[in-house]
Amino acid sequence: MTLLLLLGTSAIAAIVLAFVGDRKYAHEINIAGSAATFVASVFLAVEVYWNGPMLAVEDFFFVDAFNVYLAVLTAFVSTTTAIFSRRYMKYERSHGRVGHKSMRFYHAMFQLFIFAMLLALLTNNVGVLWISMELATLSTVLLVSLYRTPSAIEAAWKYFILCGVGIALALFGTVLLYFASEKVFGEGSQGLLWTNLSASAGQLEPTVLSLAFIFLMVGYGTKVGLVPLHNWLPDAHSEGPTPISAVLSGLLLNVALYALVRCKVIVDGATHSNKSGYIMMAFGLLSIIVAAVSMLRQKDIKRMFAYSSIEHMGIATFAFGLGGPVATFGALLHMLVHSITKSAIFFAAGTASQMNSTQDMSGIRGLVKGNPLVGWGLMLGTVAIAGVPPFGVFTSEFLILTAAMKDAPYLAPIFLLGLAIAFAALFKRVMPMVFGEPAPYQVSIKASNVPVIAHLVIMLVLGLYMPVFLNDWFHKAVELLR
Amino acid sequence: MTGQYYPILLEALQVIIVLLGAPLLVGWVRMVKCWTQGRRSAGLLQPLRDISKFLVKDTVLAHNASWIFTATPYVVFGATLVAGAIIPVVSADLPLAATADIIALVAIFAVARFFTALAGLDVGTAFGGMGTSREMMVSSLAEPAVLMSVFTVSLVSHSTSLSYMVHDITTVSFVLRPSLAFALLAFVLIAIAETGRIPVDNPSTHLELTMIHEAMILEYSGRHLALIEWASMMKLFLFASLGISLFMPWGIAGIDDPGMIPVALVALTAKLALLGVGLVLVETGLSKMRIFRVAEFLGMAFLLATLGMLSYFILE
Amino acid sequence: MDVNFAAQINGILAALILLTSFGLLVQKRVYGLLHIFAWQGLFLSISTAVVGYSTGLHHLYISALLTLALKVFALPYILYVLIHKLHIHKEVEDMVNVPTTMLIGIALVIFSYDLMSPVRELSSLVTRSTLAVALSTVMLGLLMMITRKKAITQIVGFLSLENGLFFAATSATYGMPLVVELGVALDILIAAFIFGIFFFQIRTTFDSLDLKEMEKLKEEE
Amino acid sequence: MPSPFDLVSASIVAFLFISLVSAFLARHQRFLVNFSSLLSAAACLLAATGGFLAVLSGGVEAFVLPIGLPDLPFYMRLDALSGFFVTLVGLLGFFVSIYSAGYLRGFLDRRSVAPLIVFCNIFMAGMILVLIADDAYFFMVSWELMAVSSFFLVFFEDEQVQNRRAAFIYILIAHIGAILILLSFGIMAGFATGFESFRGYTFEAMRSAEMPAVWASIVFIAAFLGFAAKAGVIPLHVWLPEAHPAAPSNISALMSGVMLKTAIYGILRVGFDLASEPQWWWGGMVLVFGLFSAVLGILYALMQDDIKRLLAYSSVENIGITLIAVGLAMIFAYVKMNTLAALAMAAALYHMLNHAVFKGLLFMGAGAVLHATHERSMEGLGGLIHKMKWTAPLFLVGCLAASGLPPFNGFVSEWLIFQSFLLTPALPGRLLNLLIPLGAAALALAAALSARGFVKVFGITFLGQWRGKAGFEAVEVNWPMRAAMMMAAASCLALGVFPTHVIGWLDSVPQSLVGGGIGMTARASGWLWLTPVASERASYSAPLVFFFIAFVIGAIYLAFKARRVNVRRAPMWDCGFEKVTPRMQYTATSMSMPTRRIFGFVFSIKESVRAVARQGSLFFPEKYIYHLKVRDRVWNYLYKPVSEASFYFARRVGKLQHGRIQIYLLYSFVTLVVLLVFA
Repeated sequence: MTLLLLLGTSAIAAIVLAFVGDRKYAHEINIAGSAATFVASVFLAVEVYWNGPMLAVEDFFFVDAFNVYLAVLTAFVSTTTAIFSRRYMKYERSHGRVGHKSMRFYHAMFQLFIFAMLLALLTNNVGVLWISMELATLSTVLLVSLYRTPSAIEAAWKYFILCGVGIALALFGTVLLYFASEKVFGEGSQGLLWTNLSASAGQLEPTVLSLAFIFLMVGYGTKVGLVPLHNWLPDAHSEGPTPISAVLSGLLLNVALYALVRCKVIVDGATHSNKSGYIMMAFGLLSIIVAAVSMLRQKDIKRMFAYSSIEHMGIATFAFGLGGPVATFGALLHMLVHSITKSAIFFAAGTASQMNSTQDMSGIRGLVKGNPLVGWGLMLGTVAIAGVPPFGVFTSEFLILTAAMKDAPYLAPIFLLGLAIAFAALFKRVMPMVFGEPAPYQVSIKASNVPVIAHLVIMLVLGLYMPVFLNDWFHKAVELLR
Repeated sequence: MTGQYYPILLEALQVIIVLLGAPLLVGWVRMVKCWTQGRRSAGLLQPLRDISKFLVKDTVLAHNASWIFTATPYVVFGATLVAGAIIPVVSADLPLAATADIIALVAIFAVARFFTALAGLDVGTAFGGMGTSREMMVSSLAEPAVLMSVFTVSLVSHSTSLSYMVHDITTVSFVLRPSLAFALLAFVLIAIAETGRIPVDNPSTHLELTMIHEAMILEYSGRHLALIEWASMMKLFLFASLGISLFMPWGIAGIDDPGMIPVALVALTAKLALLGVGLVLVETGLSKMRIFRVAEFLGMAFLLATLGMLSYFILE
Repeated sequence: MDVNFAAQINGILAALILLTSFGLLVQKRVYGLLHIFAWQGLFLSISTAVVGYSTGLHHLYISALLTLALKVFALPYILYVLIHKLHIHKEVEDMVNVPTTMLIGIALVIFSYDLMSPVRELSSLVTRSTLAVALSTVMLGLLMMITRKKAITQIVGFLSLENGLFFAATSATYGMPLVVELGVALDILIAAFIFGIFFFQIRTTFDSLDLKEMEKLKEEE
Repeated sequence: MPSPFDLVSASIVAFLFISLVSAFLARHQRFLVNFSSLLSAAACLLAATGGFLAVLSGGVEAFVLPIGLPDLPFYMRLDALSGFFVTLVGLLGFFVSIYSAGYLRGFLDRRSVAPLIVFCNIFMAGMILVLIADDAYFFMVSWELMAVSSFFLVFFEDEQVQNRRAAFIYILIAHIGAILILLSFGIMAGFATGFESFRGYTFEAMRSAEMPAVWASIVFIAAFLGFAAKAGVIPLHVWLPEAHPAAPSNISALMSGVMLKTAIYGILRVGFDLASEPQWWWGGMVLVFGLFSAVLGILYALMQDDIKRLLAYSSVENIGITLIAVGLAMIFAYVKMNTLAALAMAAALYHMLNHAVFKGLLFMGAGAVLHATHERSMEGLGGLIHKMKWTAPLFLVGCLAASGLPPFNGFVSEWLIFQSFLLTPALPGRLLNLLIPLGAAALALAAALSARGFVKVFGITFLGQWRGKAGFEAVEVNWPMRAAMMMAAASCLALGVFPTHVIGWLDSVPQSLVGGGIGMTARASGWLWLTPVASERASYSAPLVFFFIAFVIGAIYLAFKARRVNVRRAPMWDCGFEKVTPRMQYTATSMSMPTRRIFGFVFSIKESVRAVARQGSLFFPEKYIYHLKVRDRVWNYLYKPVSEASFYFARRVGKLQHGRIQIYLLYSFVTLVVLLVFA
C-alpha cells in the first residue's frame, strides 16, 4: 500500500506539474511532491525493516533491504534537490535562461524522472526494470537540453543516442535472460521476475546467461558511466541545469548500477563463477584511472565533478565485482555516500557558477569571502568526496581498499594511484575557487544553503557514527548479494 | 690523611698548570721560531707580560656593541678553563675528568667558538662577519673530524671517558693499530686548524685577506682581549696535551699513584717542548693556504678520521 | 500450417530482414532509407504474426499489430513529415566507402552467427536459428549509426537496431510478456517524439542535421 | 584520582569543545583569543599530565568508544609509547597556547582569527587521537583529521598565492603518505584473523597476525614511506619548507615541534609493535634515510635567508637525527641487544622531546621577530638585540640548544646517540658494520653544521646593525609571547641539566618496546652523573659542567669588579675608511658563501652578477645587482618528472573524449565485441 502511495505520489505530482508547472507555486508543489514521496519511502523502509523483504501486487513489486535504502535515498535527494532548485531555477528564470513552457516541462519531467527511478528500484520484473531505466533516460534527455544552447543540445543528443543504444543492448541481454528462464518457468511474466530468477538461478543456462550479462553490462554500464562507455556523462552533466546534474550523478547512476548488480546476482548464481565480477572489476579500475586523470585538465567545474562521479561509480563497480562481505558492504555504503556528497557539491557548484555567472573554474575566485556558506560548502564537499575523514566517503573507500588489499593486492596499487591523482586534481582546482580574493564581477545571490548543509552534516555523521539500522540493512543486502 | 684532599690538590695543580703552562708554551713556540728565523726572541715570559698588561689597560667598546660582545670573553675563558680542568695532563685519575667525556669536551670548545663567532658579528663590521663566516666554515669541518679521530681512540679503549681512555691506552690495549695511525694523523691536522696555526690561520697577522680568528676579535681591547688571548693560548696547550694523552700518554701518572706525578710533570714538559719545536718547524716550513684550500685540507682530515674508524670496524 | 513450414517462412523473413538492414547500411537517399525501414518493419510484423499463428500464442498478434502500427506506419510517417518540414529530403550524404562497410557488415553477421551457435543448440524452438539474424540486425544497426554522418540516418539506424531487438524477442522467445512488449513500444513512441523535437531544435540551432556541427564538446587540447 | 586515560580524553573533549564554541564566537574576536588560548592551555596541561603519568606508570589502558561503524567502533589505547608523545604534544601545546594569546592579537584588526582557532584546536585533538588510536580505521580518521586541519591552518592567510601553493603541496604529499599507511594497515588487516567480521582492523588483531616475511617487509616499507612523507624525510620533505613559512608562527611551532613527531610515533608503532617478522635491513634502511635527511637537511638550511624556511629545514635535519637513533634501535633490537636498543631508543625519544621544545621556542621567536618587524628575510633584519631585549636571549638559548651545545638539552640527546654508536659491537652483516662509522661521521658533520647555521640565524637577525627600512623601530613583543618563550627556554635548560631524571622517566617506553631499559644504569652513580651503560664506559654530568662554567665566569667577573678599569664607548674601528654603513655588514647570503662553495654540488645554484652601467662613464657602473637562487635538487629529479608525466598522460586520455558521437558509438561497439570475443 505504502508502495503504491510512494510511486503514485511522484506520478501524480508529475501529471499535476505538467499543467501548472509554470505557476509561481509550482516550486512548492514540486517540493511537496518530493517530500511526500520521501515520507512514503521512509514508511516503506520501516515496514521492510520490521517485516523483512516483501512482495506486492502479485509479485510485480519486490522490496528488500537492497532496493529500499536506495529508494529512500532517491526520495531524499530528490526532495533536497527540489528545495535547491526552487531558488536556483527562479534565478535562471529571472535571468531569462528558461521560459514558461520550459519551466512546466522541467517540473513535470523532474517528477517523472523520480517516478521512473523509483519504479526501476522497486519493480520485481527485469523487463519493467529495463523499461523504467529507459523512461528515466528519456525524461531527462530534454531537461539536459533545457537551455537550448548549441552545446546543451549537442550534449542532450549524445546523451540520447549513446544511452539509447546502450539501453537497447541491455534489452537484448534481457531477452536472452528471458530466453534462458523460459525453459524453467515457461511462458509468461513469471520468467522475468527477479525473485524467481535469483531463487532458481542454478537451473538457468550458464552459456546464455554469461552472454546475456555481457549485453547487460555494456547496456547498463553505459548508464552507470563506466569507461569507455562514459562519453555522454561529462557533457550531460556540464550542460544541463544544475539540479538535473545533481540528480543525474546522484541518483541515475546509482539506479543503473543497481540494475547491473541485480543482474549480476542472477548470472553468478547460474555460472557459479565470478567471471562477471572480474569484468566489473576491470571496468571499475579503468573508470577510476581514466576519470581521475581526466580531472587533472578540466576547466568546467561541473564537468570536473562529473568525471569524479565516473571515478566513484568505478569504485563502487570495482567493489561489487570484488565481492565478499567487506567489499560489498563498502560498495553499498559508497553508493549512498557518493550520491549524498556529490549532489551537495553540485548544489554548491551551481550556486558558485551563478554567483560568478560562469562555469569556468578560472573565473571563480574567493567564494569564502563572497558567500562563506557556499565557499565552505564547496570546500568541505570536495574534502569529503576526495575521501578524507571524518566524512562518510572515507569509510566506504577504507573498507573497499582494505578488501581489495586482501583479495586483489596486485590491483590495489592502481586503485590507490587513481585516488591520489583524483585528490590532487580536486584540491588543485577547488582551492583557488574557494579562497583568495573574490573576482570583481562576483555577485552574492540568495541561494538555498539548507540542502548543502544538510547533506554535509549527514556525511559527517555517517563518517563518525553509522546508525544501527543502516548497518543491519547493509548486512542484509550483503547477504542477498552473495 | 692527604687521601681525601688528594683529588682537590690534583685538580688545583692541573688548573694552575693549564693557566700558566699555556702562555709558557706559546712563549716557547715564539722563542724557537725567532731562533729558527735568526731573530732575538722576547723571552719565554713575553705572553704572560702581554696578558698582565692587557688586564690593566682601559677597555674600549664599539657604540653598538651589545651584551653578547662583553659577555663573550668570560664565556670563552670559562669554557676553555673548564675544558682544561677535564683533560688529564699529569694524572689519569683527574676527579673532574668524569664530569665530561671527550664528546662533551669537544662540545665545550664548540660553545667557546659559538660565542666568539657571535661576538664577531655583533659590532657589525665587515671584518667581524668575514672572520665569523670563515671560522664557522673551518670549525664545521674540523669538529666532525676531531670527533671521528677521538672516536677511533675511544672505540679502541672501549670508553669515551678521558681518564679511562688514557688509563686503558697506557696499561691495557696498546698495539700498533692502523686505525690509531689514521686517527693520529687526522688529529694533528685538525689540531693545527683548531688552534689557528699556519697553514690554516696565522695568529700573528692582521691582513684582512688572511686572518680568521683575529678578524673576529678585532674589536676587543683591554681585559676582554686579555681573556680571549689567554683562552686561545690555553686552547693550543690543551689540544697539545690532549693529543699527548690520547696518543702518547706514557709517563702520565696512572690511576691512584700520586708518586708518579713529578715524573709526569717532567715528561709533559719534555713532550710539549718537542711538540713546540715540531710546530715551529711546520709553521716556518709551510706558508698559509688560500682560504678555500683549507676546506680541502680539512676534508682530507675528516676523510682520514673516518677511514680510521672504518678500519677499526673492518680490519680489527 | 505445420510448424516446419512456419519455420521456413520465418527463415525467409529473417533473411529479408537481414537484407533490408544491409540495404539501410548502403542506402544514400533519405527517402530510400525510409522505404527500406518500413519494409523491414513489415517483415518483422509478418514474422511475428507467423510465429504467433504457428504456436498459437495470441498475444503475439498484439505485438505484431503494434509493430505494424509503429514500425511500418507511425515512425516512417513521422520521419517523412519531419523531413518534409525541415527540407532535408534532398540531403544525400557521402558514405565512408561502401565496400568496406559491406565487408564489416558481413564479418559481423558471421561473428554473431558464431556467437549464437551455442545458444542455438540449447533452444528447442522452431525459430531458434533466427536469433543469429536478430543479433546481426542489431550489430548492423549499430554499425550504421557509427558510419553515418547525419542525425536522421542515425535515428534510422537506431530504429532498425530496435527492430533487431524485437525480432530477437519474438523469434528467440516467442515474444516477451505483454507488459514488457507494451512498455517497450511505449518507450519507442516517446523516443520517436523526442527525436522529433530534437530535429527541430538541432535544425533551428545549427541549421543543418549534419553531426559535424555537434563536435564541440570535447577535451580541449 | 582520575586515571591518565581520563585526563587525556578529557583534554580531547576540551579541544573539540573549544573549537566548536569558537566557531560561534566569531563576533567577539578579542575575547575569543584570550578565552580559547586560556582554555586550550588548560587542556594541554591535562593532556601533558595524563601522558606523563602514563609513561611514569608504564601501564596500559584500553577503551572502546561505541561510535564509528557498529561493527568497527573506535578502539583507544594509552600505553607508555603513546603517553610519551601525548606528553610532548601537551607540553609544547601549552607553551604555544600561551604564546597564541599574544600572537593572535597581531591579526585582530586585519582578519578573523576564528578559523585559525577552530582548526588549531581540531588539530591538537587530532594529534592526540592519532596517538591513542588503537585500530586502523580510527587511526586513519584521526590522522587525516590532523592533516586536513593543519592544511587549513597552513593557508590561514589565503590571499598570497604561494601560501595556497604551499598548502596544496602539503596536503597532496600528506594524502599520498596516508594512502601508503592505509596500504600497510590493509595488508596487516588482511592477514589478521576476523577480517570478514571487521575485527581484523584492530591493532590487537594486527599484532597477532601471521604473515610471510615478504609481506611483512612490504608492510614496513609502505608504513615507513607513508610516515616519512609526514615527517619530512628527504626526499619527501619538499612540503615542509613551503608549509612552515606559510603557516602562522604558532602553527609552524606546533607542526614542526610535534606533528612531525606523530609520524615518528607511527614508525615506532609499526616497526616495533605491529609488524611481525622484522628483517635485519629495516633498521639499516631507516638509518640511511636518517643520515641523508640529517646532512642534506642542515645543508639546505644553511642556504636559506628566510628564518622560518631555515628552521623548517633544520627540522628535517633533526628528524633525520631521530631516525638515525631509531634505526640503530631497530638494528640492536634485531640482534637482540636489548640494553643497546634501549639506549638508542631512549636517545631517539629524548631527542624528539628536545627538538619539540627548542624548535618550538625558535619558531615562537621567529614569530616574535615577524610580529615586531613583519620581515621574514634575514637580509632585512639585524641589530634586534638592542630593540628586543627579551626575545634575543631567549632565541639565543634556542639556538644554543639546537646547535647541540652544553649545558642545553640538544647536546644531551646527541651525546646519547653518539654513545650508542660508540658502544656498537661488531654486528652480524658487513653492511651494518660499514653503516655504523659512516652514520657517526654524518651525525658529527650535521651537528657541526647546525652550529654554523644557528650562528648565522642569531648573528644576522639580532646582532650587527639594522639592515631593513631606514627609520623603522622594532618593539619588543607583548607579555604572553615572552612568557611562553621563557618557559620554553627554561625547559630547554632543565632538560639539558637534569637528563638522568628524564631518562628515568621515559625508561618505561623502551622497556615496553624492546624489553630492556637503561633507567637503572643511567642513574647508577647518582642523579648527578649520566652514565648510559657504566661509568667507565662514559659519563657526563651536565649539572657540574654548567656549575663550573658559571663558577669560573662568576669568579673572573668578581675579580674584575674588585679592581675596575674605566670602559668607554667609541665608534667601531673603520680601518680609517670614514663611511662605514650597515650595508657593508656581512649578510646571510655572504655568511653562507663558503658552504655554497664547498657543498655546491648538493644544490642547484643559479648565481648571476649584473652591472648597471652609469651613463657617461664606461668604467664605474651605477651599481651591481647580485642574484642568487638555490633550490633542492629533489624538485627537478623527483617531483617535476612525476607531475609532467601525469599531465602528459592526462593529455593522452583527453584525446579519447573526441567529440564525435560516431567515435563514442564505436567505443561501445568495440567494447561489446571485445567482451563477446574474450568473455
